[in-house]
Amino acid sequence: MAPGQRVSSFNARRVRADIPQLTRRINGRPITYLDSGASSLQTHSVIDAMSRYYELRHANVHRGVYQTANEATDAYEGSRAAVARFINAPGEESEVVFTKNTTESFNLLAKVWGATNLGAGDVVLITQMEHHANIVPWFQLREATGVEVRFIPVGDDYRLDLTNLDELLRDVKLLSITGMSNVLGTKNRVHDLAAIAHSVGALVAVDGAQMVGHGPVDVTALDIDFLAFSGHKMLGPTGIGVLWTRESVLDTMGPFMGGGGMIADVTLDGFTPAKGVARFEAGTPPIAEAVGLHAAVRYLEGLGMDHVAAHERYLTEDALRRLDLTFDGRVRVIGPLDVIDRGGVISLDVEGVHPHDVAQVLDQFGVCVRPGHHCAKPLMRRFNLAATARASFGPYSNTADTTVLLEALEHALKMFG
Amino acid sequence: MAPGQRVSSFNARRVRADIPQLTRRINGRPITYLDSGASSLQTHSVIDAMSRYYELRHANVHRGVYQTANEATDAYEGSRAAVARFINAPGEESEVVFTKNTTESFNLLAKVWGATNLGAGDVVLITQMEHHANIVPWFQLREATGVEVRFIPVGDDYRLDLTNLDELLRDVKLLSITGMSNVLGTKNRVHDLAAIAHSVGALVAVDGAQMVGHGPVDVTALDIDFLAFSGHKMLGPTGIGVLWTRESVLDTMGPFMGGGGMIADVTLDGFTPAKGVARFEAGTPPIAEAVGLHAAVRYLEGLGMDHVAAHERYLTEDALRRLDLTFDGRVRVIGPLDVIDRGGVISLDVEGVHPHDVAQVLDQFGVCVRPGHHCAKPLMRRFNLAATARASFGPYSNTADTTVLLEALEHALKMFG
Amino acid sequence: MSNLEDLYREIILDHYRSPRNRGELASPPAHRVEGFNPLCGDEVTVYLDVNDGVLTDIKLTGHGCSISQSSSSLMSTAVKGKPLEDVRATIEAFKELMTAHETTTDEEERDATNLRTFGELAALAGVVKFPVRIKCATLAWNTLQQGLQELAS
Amino acid sequence: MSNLEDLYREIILDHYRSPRNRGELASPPAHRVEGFNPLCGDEVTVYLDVNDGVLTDIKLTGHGCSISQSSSSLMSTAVKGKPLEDVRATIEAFKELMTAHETTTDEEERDATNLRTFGELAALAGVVKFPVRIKCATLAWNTLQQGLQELAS
Ligand SMILES: Cc1ncc(COP(=O)(O)O)c(C=O)c1O
Ligand SMILES: Cc1ncc(COP(=O)(O)O)c(C=O)c1O
Repeated sequence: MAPGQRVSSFNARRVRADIPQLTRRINGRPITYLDSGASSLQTHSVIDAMSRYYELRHANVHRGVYQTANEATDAYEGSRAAVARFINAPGEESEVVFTKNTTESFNLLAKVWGATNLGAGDVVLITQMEHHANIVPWFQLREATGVEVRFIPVGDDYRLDLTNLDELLRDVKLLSITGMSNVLGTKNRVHDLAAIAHSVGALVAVDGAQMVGHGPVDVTALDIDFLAFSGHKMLGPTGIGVLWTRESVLDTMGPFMGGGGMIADVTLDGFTPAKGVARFEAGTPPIAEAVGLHAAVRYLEGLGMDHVAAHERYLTEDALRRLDLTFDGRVRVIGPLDVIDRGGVISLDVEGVHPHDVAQVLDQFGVCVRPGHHCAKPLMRRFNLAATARASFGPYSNTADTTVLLEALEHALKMFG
Repeated sequence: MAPGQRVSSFNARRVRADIPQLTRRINGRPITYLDSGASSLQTHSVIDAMSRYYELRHANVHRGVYQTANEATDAYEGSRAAVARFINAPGEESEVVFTKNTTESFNLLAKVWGATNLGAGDVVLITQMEHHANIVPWFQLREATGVEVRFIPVGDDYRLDLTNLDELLRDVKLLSITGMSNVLGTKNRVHDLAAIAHSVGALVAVDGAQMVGHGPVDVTALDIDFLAFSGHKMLGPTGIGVLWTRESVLDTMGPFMGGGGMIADVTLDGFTPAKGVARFEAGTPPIAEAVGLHAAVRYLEGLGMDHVAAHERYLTEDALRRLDLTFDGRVRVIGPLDVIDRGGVISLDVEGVHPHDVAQVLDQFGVCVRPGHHCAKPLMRRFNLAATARASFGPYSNTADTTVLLEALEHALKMFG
Repeated sequence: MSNLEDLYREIILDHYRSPRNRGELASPPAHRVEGFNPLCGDEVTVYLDVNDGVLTDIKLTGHGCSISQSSSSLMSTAVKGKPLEDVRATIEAFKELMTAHETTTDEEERDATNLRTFGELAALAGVVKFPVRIKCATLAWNTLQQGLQELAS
Repeated sequence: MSNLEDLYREIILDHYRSPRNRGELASPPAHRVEGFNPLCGDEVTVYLDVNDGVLTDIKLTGHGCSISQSSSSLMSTAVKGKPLEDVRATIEAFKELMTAHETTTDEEERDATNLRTFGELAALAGVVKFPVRIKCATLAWNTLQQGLQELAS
């Protein structure tokens, strides 16, 4: 293929032009945004969809009769349907609950499904590479019900150590694992693990925060039971998240928060919860946020999720190779070094330079990376690290981002060397 | 004063020009938005603040070192400080918890403060005019802990019937009342009731959803302990709400949802919650929404909340008078007929026309009113109503809105007469 | 106001003001079934007398908007005295009418077709243009359908 | 890169690379106090020997970024051997330095003043321009302050 020839409908340069923040300059340099793992940037189409919503058709949803109330309701429910299609939910929109973020999705799962279905003697099996969002709610449930929280260990190869899986699975009622580690970049084999968990009668929940928006996610093909993710990590807005659940499971779940919209009836004596997803959406929902999320889904579908995945895989492979070539071990990658079952999150340990200092020096080059424990303290302890400096890619990232990253890292090494 | 002379910095025409949705036409007529009780419209400044945030400085908050992460954090925390000033929180920003809406605020109150402090033998005293957001969480708490939920009745004058208040207050640990009914427009005497509740050792929570944004609200002067309200009812965006609590109370409260941001530490064995408001804000918070809410607060402060209150009082008085003059009893107001302790929410019972049909006919005139039970079913039952058609004002409303409302109501009466 | 008159046709207003077959039947022997729309609070109770595969009598009570009330009234006149098979077919056809999204562009032609198939019931065809009101129009029909299912099992 | 050099002055990097007074003191008799920054994971442990109102010895362990580590090292050299009154005054002055938001516009003049007051410690003055790093710079100081309070009570 001739250089510059387009291989697919995916054109990184065009994607960059769709992201207003990428025109920003930081400390005299163009921004090099490498913090998509924490939150992605938004496209013009996402931002404009929300503005137009507020400018033209904002109204509270449900029960309205007038035109803008209908339009707002259609927009909100239309987003739910689009999200359902995007993840190929078998029961379509009746399986998509809007929350405020991945964290709320896991709390809903633990505090409603967990509180009803799990008790002393039951086990929730998670992994040592989970984000706090998929740890703390289970610890809270343990306090309330005595359920056991068990961890699948992580090996020195930065992957799940499945040696004792059979034993670990004893009494497990729920396997709850991340699709991809937000520290290591490790992707877990969700489909295979789900099949094993199902074979012992456990349900399977997946933390999709780092999956959805970075590649195709098909809950039917994965054959899982719950999927949690956030709008703001997939080009969408803050303030909205998703909990997808099989309709057959959802129908057995009691209410979560109490209030308007989630009831069928309220008297002085008690209340009857509503049917369907409404039962979990008390109060005025994130309407404009759903509109923004719909625009993000539409944009990602336009790119093609296969193309996004291929693009990020290419960037990751390129970055891992150049980090190795350039620094010859002085910059250590905390995560797998190959791109099999690995995504575009690259945690760095820079010789002699604390991650905070790395991030500070990089900021001077306009490079945005995140230092810290990345809300995965058990994993950090596992590798004896207080923090890493993490660079992570989105659909709009390119190899020039990596070039600036390398230049800035060299400066950091020189400065502290 | 000469006609057209400005009495204050408040100029209704100028406010209207700041609201893009008011330029919209519905069914060939300019929109007549009378559903601010359900959700308010947004100003250009609010919409633009969020767009600019996404275009220029979106990043995840906290723990970031690079410039946009700092800017996003400053924007988020700056909003918290602005909200604290707006309601005159004695402990400033350390008392303002961002939630997703009023409903979540009440759930936090019930499921955290309530679950720790209330048990069998204790009483939560609410009123018969509460929104489901201030009823259902207490019913849920009753199921969990056996607390008693007691109602202050509503009299035929559409006001709280305080005849037996002393008796009702027996064993009360929390008085939780709405500042203003979203159905009747009745404003409760929060300060006086709070003083009485405090005198028997109870804390006081106030549903500010219909107060904040319609007039001055000063939690220090009111001498209350909790205040809940929503951004989307005060010119702000969807997806954000507030729970204000006294610092001395907040410090005694355990965590709510578990996840990132709300912890001090997490190990394989357990977690230590963070200190301060962070403890209640698990996961990525509504950042852009906080930016929008800040812009709304700034806008309202620019108008002057005294002026907003006076303006809405004037509109309400005018509407009540003209409804009476025009329809001579064929359109009944479900709520107080005077404007003492009464806000700009007017529920209508139109002779021979069901509220849904009222709303449908009004839609043809571009008039947006809400039919239904308004998430206050116990109150509706009290007055033997399945639904009302509710018109409600915001700072941008004017007497011309009422004129169109009357014209459309006449048409409805004729059509069904 | 052409839209509005599409919804509130004269026949609908007439059935709303003077509902047919309003009232109760002693149950038993009649079968009684309740329908409820939690979103808007509309309620309908249907009483059915079925003998030898024929819906010999039907009565309705309830409250709600003009669309839900006139639709129950229109329904009662359409199904009363009919063999159950016909009743079921009418229910299906009506629900179809309530989901048909503008397939024919020629409104007059469609109106004529509807009138042939549905008689007075065709007056409700305008409801499809007001999607939020469809659940009002179908409430009584779903309730009747449920009643027939209960009787069959 | 002027900004960055404002933060990472040569003295800071030097104290980061070769921290002074690093290590432990037997406790007791020394007083031991721990400081922790939950946001970034920086940790510091301060050991204090106080005799007759004088901070006769101080040692530190811990880990964290260059700012928190060099600040502890610089602190130790500034307070070691000083009467507690002077130590407390230095703590106050340093915390003041860390909150002073550009009052003097003349940077050179300010730098000169700082140098007179703070000696080597003045190297940390640049941190105020990086608000998120202030908590790194003050961690050891807050820990020392807490230790002195514990000793006093
Ligand atoms: C008095 C009152 N309380 C609570 C609420 C609930 O607010 P939200 O839906 O934003 O949670 C509303 C709004 O519907 C209200 O009017
Ligand atoms: C793997 C993973 N899970 C959960 C979360 C939590 O997402 P949110 O903060 O949107 O709730 C994140 C993001 O920080 C994540 O990376």
